[in-house]
Amino acid sequence: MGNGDHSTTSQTKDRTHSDRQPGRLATVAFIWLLVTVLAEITVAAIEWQPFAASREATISDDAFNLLMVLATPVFTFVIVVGGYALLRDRHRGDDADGPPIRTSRAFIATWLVVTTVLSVVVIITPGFTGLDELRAEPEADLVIDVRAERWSWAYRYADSGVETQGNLMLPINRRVLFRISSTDVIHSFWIPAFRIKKDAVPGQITTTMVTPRKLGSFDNQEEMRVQCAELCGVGHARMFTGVTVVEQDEFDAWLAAAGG
Amino acid sequence: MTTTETLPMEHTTSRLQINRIGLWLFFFSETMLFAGILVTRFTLLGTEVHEEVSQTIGLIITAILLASSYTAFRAEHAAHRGDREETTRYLSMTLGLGAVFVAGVAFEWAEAFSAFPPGTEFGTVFFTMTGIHAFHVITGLIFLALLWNNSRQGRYDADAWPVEAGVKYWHFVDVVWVFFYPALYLL
Amino acid sequence: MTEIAAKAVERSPGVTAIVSLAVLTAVEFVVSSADISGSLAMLTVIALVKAAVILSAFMHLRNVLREEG
Amino acid sequence: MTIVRGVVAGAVGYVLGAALIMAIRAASGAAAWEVESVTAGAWLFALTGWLLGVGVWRYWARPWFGRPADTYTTTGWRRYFDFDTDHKVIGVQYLITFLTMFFMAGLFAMLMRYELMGVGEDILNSDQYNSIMSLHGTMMVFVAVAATVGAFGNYVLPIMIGADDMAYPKLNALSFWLVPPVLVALTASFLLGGYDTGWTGYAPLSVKNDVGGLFFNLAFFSLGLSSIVGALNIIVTVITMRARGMTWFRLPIFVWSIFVTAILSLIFTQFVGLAMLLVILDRTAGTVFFDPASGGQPLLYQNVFWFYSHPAVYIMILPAFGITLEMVSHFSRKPLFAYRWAVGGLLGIMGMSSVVWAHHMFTSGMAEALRKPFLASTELISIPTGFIFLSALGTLWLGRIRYTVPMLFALGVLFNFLIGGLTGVFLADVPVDIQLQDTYFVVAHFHYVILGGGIFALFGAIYYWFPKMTGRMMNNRLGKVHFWWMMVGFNATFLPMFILGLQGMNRRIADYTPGLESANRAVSMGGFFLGTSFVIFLANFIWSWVKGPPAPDNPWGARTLEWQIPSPPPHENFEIPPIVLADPYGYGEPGSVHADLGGNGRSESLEEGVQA
Repeated sequence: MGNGDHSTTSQTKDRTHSDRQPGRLATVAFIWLLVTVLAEITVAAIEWQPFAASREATISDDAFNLLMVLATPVFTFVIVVGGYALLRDRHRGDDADGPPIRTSRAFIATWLVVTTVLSVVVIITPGFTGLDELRAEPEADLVIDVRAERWSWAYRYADSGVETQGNLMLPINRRVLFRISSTDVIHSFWIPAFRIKKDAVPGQITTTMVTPRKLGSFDNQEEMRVQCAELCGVGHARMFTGVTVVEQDEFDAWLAAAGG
Repeated sequence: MTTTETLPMEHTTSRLQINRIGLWLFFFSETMLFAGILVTRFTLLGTEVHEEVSQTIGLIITAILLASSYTAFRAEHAAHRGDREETTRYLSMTLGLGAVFVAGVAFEWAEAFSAFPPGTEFGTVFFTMTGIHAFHVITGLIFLALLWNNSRQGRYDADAWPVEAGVKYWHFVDVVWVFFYPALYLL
Repeated sequence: MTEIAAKAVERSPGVTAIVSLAVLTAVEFVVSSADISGSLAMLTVIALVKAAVILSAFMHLRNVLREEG
Repeated sequence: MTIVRGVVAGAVGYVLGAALIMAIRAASGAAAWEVESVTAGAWLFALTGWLLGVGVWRYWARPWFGRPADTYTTTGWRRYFDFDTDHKVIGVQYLITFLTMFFMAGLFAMLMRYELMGVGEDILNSDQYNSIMSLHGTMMVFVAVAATVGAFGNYVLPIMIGADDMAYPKLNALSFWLVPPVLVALTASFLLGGYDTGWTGYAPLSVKNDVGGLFFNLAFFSLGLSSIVGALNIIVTVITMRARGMTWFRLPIFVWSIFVTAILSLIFTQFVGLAMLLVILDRTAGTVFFDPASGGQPLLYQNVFWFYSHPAVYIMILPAFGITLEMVSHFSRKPLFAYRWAVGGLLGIMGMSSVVWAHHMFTSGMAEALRKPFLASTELISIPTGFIFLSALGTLWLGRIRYTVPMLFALGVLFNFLIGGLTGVFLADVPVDIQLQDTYFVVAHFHYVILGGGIFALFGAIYYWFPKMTGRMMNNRLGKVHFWWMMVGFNATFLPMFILGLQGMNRRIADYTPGLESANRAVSMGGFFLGTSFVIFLANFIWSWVKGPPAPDNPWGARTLEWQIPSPPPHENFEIPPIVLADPYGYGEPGSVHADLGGNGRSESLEEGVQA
């Protein structure tokens, strides 16, 4: 394999290769379509997310599922095109080099257009649209002050002044505003079943809103928990409490019993 | 490597130019550090300046540092001309002015400790900015002292690059102060 | 050209630079103590000009692109 | 001997520094002894002392004081333990040092996976787990940042551009000798009880923890110094030391990738240095940058830190792109497809890397209005990244692909990074990121990028350049076994982690809710499988270095300059400065020659042709 030592054989080979190009392209396109359809069906059949119990969870899960639909053809494209070349174009004993193809205007142009369009699409939806949806409905029915401390959560229902620790009680279908603060280091207020997360930063009050849509509690759904999601020291892993979503009247009764 | 004579590598770029490019890239990198410090300062303090910061000392040490840049400039030119005596003289002037600057900062620190200690918002920014800058000034002074001593003994008669590098570093520290001075005292 | 004349030629850009730096610093000081609106923008511009003076006159920024000098 | 001198001088510096700080403290009326401020000050002096002792004084600084520098006489294996200025020696020093760090951090990972096999605390308590996890993260980040650039950026890059050494050989040695103190600081931190902040060291937690945390800050700071010095050297080398005729668009893509990486490193490493410095000041000097009670801002740390640490991800992955494309071209025996687009991709990533950092902070409480711009910029950076795949696919297409071990690793990088990159698109989407931030989905994502991309490429590079560095071949069959074992183990470990993250397992925890146990057990099994693959590598690496069959000059038939000279290369690399005539990817092009090395007398016309 000396430098530049290439005979005409490789050139004739190039020609045969180029002649076969349309056929190859059609084959690859067909395989790609087939694989993509199969993959999309598989992706659609799998339930990716755990228990979803809030309006916000639907927005987040829809965004995830849409991105899965969009990412699948990209993934299969690279795998099929690369895989096809890896199988068909492997070295077969002769010392010839491949055809000196340095560029292809059509391929590069298509690539540029497709990747740019895909990026912009992803930015607009689910990106911007999802964010707008999350920020819609800014009116809260219930305000709860959350205080994070190493390593526990404390809640204060702002209207009634009820303070609790441990389990977080919420009424179903009411818009809840959390005002989150921390007394020591950074924590993060995360409820997996609700798909909401906001850091508790000392010296600052952060907010996040949620509308619970399903009844449930930590006893039957592990995702119904307030979990600290930002490393805060030794007790970080165990810094979680349950979340219980109940009907409004049941919530009122609980609040009254708790001293509201 | 037995029979053929080894030729030195040819480069299209001279050693002097390679050194200069490297030095400027170093300044570029350091600029990022000081830019980061300035951004930190504005993030924490907004556009406020503490009232008790001494305008007089600020103006005096700024003037001294600027003046030292002029003497450093003269030293570099003398070195390029091969004028050992003048190089040494201007280097010693720069050293003196630099030392006065450091003394001024030290004096100011002593005052500032009671007015706004590091445990306060402004003190945090003030001591950090002047401290990091003073650290650079002191390293600059160490370089200048070495240059002065070597220049005195005629080691730079043939090659003025070390003087040029040391003086450029000194100018760079001055440029930093050009931005730090208004950020700390004026606004 | 005599040596003294050569020194004068060499000195003059340095003198111009240090004088303009002094003037600009004085302007800065006046601007800040006069307490006028827009002083932040003015101080920024002045600082940039001062930096440019040092970079070009004292540090010979252009020489990094040239072979000799 | 050198190391002994360095240690002694370092110790002297430490004592001097400690004495100085204590004197200053006493003079200002405080108690003389306070462990953190004394340690931090002493560290600076110890670092200086170590560098002077290890060779800076003897070979470099003596002329500043009017004395002649020592002449360098070390020969043989001792050179690797001395302040050697040969870029090839330094490359090997980097490689071995960071491989050692990699295996240490890998053992920590095994411990973590053992602990996570079941619910509850089994062998590690939360405190120990946090320390092990933090050290694993920190060391692996250091390896990913510095190993490839340090080892191959030093060993191969100067030869590839036709130079006899780096632009500043002594500075190059200095940048390597800044690394051992990093290891010392990390070890000290481990012995002093570790730290519990992860590699990100978020304030205010990092201000409040024990003295081990201080050593983490000092280690990161020292590595930053080393990175900046090394990056500066690489940039100047590529700008000024290229052989005649080596124009910018004839540079091998690997050189481009290291060059762009070095620029990122030169610009952004200052910010992590600043972040560490501010934490150190808060710990030792009583400043209040991150203490909200006195007007500080905790989020400031995250902004400064991620302003470096997101570009740092590109510092880790760009060399991997370079290595991958290099191998894809040489082993497909085809010109690198869309070379200029690939270079454009590298430059595009560089240009955009400074405007995406806040996507690490979507849930941090930063201003809501910033979410959209950072979402958009982060999704857009996928476009230049895509050029790398464009180039790789175009090169493979119709090639004559040879499945050598380095080629397998390059293909592994493409597969793994495809998954890592696509999941990055998910994480850039704010509604999805709110849920997945700080979960195992993120852990899986960055392991696909850094381990699946960066470290796979590092191993590919080792297999590829081992014959050049040692003059011996590595065992091919063992190499293939290692690749497949590592590839299967890697995917078996980290694919299930995506699921774990989706199911709601947050990162950096020693214990979790019972529903996550089965998936965690699967991940651990995969992890142990992945871990054992490195035993094969180590055996092959060591055995081949000692007893491997001698390597020919150009075992891969590649066209870049380093393969046109003997294995291992002579001290000055080239007998005569080469003249470069075309880019190194002219496979299949009749009469194409990359460079004239002048062996049989160079013709006059060639000399003139270069001018054009």
